[in-house]
Amino acid sequence: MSETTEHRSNYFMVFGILVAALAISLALAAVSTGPIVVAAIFAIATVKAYLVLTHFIHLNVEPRFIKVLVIGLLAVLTVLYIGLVPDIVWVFGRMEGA
Amino acid sequence: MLDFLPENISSFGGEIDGVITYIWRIILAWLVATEAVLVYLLVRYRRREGRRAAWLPATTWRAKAWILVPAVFVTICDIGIEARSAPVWDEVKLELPEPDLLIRVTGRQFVWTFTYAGPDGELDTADDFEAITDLYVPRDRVVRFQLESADVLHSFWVPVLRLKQDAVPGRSIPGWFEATADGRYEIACAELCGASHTAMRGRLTVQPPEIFDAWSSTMAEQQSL
Amino acid sequence: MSHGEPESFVRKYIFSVDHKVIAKQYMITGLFMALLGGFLAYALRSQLAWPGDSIVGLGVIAPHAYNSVVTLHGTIMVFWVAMPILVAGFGNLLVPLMVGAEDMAFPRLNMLSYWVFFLSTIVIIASFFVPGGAAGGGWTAYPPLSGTVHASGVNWGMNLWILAVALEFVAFLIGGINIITTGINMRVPGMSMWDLPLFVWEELIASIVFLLAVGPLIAGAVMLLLDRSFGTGFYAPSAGGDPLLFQHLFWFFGHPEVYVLLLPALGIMGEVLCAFSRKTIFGYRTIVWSVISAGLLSFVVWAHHQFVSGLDPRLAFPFSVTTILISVPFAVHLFAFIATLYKASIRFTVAMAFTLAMIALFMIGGVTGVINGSAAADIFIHDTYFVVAHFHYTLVPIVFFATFSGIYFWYPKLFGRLMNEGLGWVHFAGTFFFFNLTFIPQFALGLMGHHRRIANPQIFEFLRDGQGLQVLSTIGVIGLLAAQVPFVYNFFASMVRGKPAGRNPWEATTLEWATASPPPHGNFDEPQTAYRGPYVYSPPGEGPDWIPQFEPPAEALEPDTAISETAS
Amino acid sequence: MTNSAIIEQPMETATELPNSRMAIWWFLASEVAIFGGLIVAYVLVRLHHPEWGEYASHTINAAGAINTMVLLTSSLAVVLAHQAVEEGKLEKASKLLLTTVAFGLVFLAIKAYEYTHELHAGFTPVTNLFWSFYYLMTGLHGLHVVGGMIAMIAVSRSVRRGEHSARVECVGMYWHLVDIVWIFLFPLLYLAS
Ligand code: HEA
Ligand code: HEA
Ligand code: CUA
Ligand SMILES: [Cu+2]
Repeated sequence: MSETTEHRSNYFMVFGILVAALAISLALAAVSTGPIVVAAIFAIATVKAYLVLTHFIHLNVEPRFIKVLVIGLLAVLTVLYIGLVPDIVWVFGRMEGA
Repeated sequence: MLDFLPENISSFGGEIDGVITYIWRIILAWLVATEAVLVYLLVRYRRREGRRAAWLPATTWRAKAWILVPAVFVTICDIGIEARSAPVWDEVKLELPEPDLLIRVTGRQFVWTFTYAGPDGELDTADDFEAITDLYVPRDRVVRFQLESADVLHSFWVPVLRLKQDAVPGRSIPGWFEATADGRYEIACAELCGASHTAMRGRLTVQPPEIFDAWSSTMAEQQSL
Repeated sequence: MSHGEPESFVRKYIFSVDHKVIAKQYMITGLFMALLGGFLAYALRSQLAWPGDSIVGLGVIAPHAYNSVVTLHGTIMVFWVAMPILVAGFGNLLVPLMVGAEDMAFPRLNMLSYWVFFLSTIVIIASFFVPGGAAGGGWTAYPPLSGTVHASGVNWGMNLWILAVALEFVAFLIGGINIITTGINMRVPGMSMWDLPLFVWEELIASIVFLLAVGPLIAGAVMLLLDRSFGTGFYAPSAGGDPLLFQHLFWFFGHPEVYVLLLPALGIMGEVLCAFSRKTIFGYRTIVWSVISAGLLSFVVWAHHQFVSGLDPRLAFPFSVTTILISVPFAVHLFAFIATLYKASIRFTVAMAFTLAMIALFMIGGVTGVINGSAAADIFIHDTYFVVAHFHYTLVPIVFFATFSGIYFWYPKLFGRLMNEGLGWVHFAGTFFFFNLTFIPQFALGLMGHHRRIANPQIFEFLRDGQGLQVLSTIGVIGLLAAQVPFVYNFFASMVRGKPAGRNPWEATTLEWATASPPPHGNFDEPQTAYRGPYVYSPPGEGPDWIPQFEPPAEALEPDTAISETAS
Repeated sequence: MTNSAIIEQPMETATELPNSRMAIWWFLASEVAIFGGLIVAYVLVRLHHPEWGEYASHTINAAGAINTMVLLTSSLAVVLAHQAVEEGKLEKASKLLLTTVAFGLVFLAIKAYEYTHELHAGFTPVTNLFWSFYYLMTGLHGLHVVGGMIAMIAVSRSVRRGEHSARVECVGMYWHLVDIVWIFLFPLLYLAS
């Protein structure tokens, strides 16, 4: 516990960044809906999630195996995604209208 | 054991049987060897008065080699198996040859319907004709099929052709075969599709091309009336 | 956590928070469901051998009823027998004892987990009796057949099936988190991760794999339920959905799931093997790493169940490669077990016999998996009885042989007594013989092209020659059921008549043998410490042929008995 | 540290982590697997249906944006509650938790407004697959919000009594995860149109 206290982040600063990031993505969305903007919006969302994860859920002070767990989990979901792209997005033998 | 395989009448069936035989031999060799070692150790090292077991925690690589070296051989066998089988998959499912005949195979609870492209060689035109349950094909000709389903999943299963492919609603899955022997054979549905899944049976009739052509023109005429 | 014995009957035996009581609850529920699953197996086998005849104990099975029988047989055996006995039952009994904890990390959550599971059991049994009959879409529940009422005619049976499976998942998620936390966090002083008994390792990895794999299927099952009940179209092509999506989500869970069952079984075998060969495990760290890599690999092989399902044919190659490569970690694992027997001093007990038979038989299941794993061969093999034989040669050794081994071995820790060895040998001989009689013929049937889930093979000409094999297989299952009679008797009778066991009847080394049989509430008389690795059998030099993990080092210099390298 | 007597000392464990935090991590992992599976499914099906951009333009961006803000702020409140516990200010922690619950209520109110609006406009869960996913994902997320609120009310009461103060961190971690899920749902369902 004491360790957590020592490593405590400046929550208000993190919060400020999060709000700023939200503002940026809203501004971007208002400007355009092109693929680059969408990609940027998701990049920002990822950064936000990362900030919440490290500073609010305190991943930054957890032992290594918790970090391994988080990375492993994301890897598993990525594998699921990649494995499904050919079948669900491209669809082999797709019929009209499906 | 492999004698149980049914007769093969397709051009690629021999390849598939070949893959099965090849893998079968490798795994049988490993199986027999491993089981033999197991049984030997059991008999050899059964409990005897005054004999103490050895201390072999295998903490060194030298000791671990006893299991890791065989594992390397397993890996080599694995690579061999995949190298033997991948090209066959490509031949059967990936590289479709130019067709002589085009058919749409439709599965629906609980019948197989076969739509022939007719003289113009194209589906969904006026000269298409249909056959229900009975599939007629010419011998030694490349038959291309488009596999579709009207309701749930089915699986087009022709043991003698070594052919199996699921029919998925919303998709039209291409495939092919070439039958090499005349005769009457069975078609089954290998994917659970409801109450009468068992009874979803079809027939495959392979004929000499001349007879097939005659049959096909009669059908085309009859159904276009 | 209170340390005193709970007083009332209800707190002690029904709503107990004691991990040992919960373990027994899981096991006995599981064994009861095994009787049900076994009865369904007998019913479907009788139908296959003598189609249309009235089946003793059930009557005539209509074709759609056959589908329900197969579906419920598979579902019950996997989710209500294998999971509760192997993962939850043995996990609950052994993980706290082996790490020297006084209970699970969260005893009340543990109780909750069992009761959620119990509820799911009631739901699945109830699903037999609703109008329209029980679910008949196979244990894989592929839509659209399972996604609409009109496709199968089954209405509430299928809804209850989904509900029951979902409840079951929740129960095992809670239980799994508990087991993981206990195994990692509650280790006694002196016990590093590399001093954990193999069973704890395998149980941990199994729980982690389950936890990571099941999420997408839970999402998928909710979507399936919505499709059924509200007419959404997640899996309906006409609405833009995709039936293959469910298959992927199912097998993304389904394949790791089979290893979730396998790993605890291998763990049980590891313990039994060392204790009765009086020899330390061969290559402890190598085994742990092989299990970890198998766990990782299990996430990238799932589509081998879908080679001919309409999968993009280009995907067959990568999935076929990973599938075949997964034979390597399991080869390492099994070879290490076999190497453990080298220069051993083997005591043949019933528990040991089941473990050895499990090694021998699982190998058959494993290598035939490699034939299925070749995409080209699978075009013919898929959905035939060859696959059925493959997975019964893996699952039955796991679910019955390893379980029996574990029950004969840890019976003292369950009930304080020993089971009768004579009856045990009868049980073993019968199970071994009739198991092979049941499933060897199915390999042959599969090669003939006999496809799965058909109620009457005789309507196919190409299967008529196989009728003799069908009958043989059915005689096998009748024998198999009969062979369980001595076990059931032995199991219950030994509770009162068995020889009192004492703390450590097998002269074994891990921490569960440090305490009384059965262990009291709170497990250990005094706090334990681990002084060495888990399998110090026959250490170099003279002296007794085992030094338990919990025994303080003697004055004299102890021989060097590290079983896992300190640096690796 | 001040008041450290009131702070619960977690049980000794073999790792640095107390049991509760360890278990919450694994619980969060299983939640991520469920939401992750759902999101993966949605993204794949959506990529297959480019026309869904049009449907997504009917979701109310402003409401989604405000709700993002609401959840972010509530996350701050929880993390401050945890900080207050560490400093021994239990009363403050309890109040901050209730503040979070209030934010949760605001979130649900806005969500309810959105739902009614959309249902009136004729977008029901069975209108098309986009809306099925929309209602499923936001609905599941909403249930998590409700669950978190109930847990937080319970914890805020026990903290005030000086019991189970370690649980503040646990509900906090859970609440942040609910926040993270929303951080992704917002662009997925609202912005990317
Ligand atoms: C616990 C159960 C369990 C286990 C452990 C396994 C293990 C394996 N399984 Fe099996 N499997 C199932 C349960 C299991 N399976 C079930 C239930 C189904 C059917 C589901 C359904 O459709 O209803 C199924 C179906 C199934 C299929 C799909 C078949 C089809 O439907 O067409 C495939 C295909 O690849 C497969 C492969 C494998 C492989 C490669 C392994 C490997 O892990 C095996 C590894 C082990 C060894 C290989 C043995 C040890 C090694 C040696 C002795 C060395 C020598 C070996 C070589 C040189 C190769 N399994
Ligand atoms: C753990 C999994 C498991 C187990 C153990 C079994 C065990 C058996 N199974 Fe099954 N089976 C499946 C999982 C399992 N099965 C699955 C997943 C399917 C696919 C379903 C589908 O297609 O959807 C399947 C399908 C399946 C089929 C294919 C049906 C078809 O496709 O048409 C057949 C056919 O022969 C079969 C037979 C048997 C037999 C004879 C046994 C025998 O081994 C059974 C023996 C059982 C006993 C002998 C009971 C023992 C009882 C006790 C030990 C209790 C003791 C009690 C107390 C002490 C209180 N099974
Ligand atoms: Cu169609 Cu089975
Ligand atoms: Cu598999």
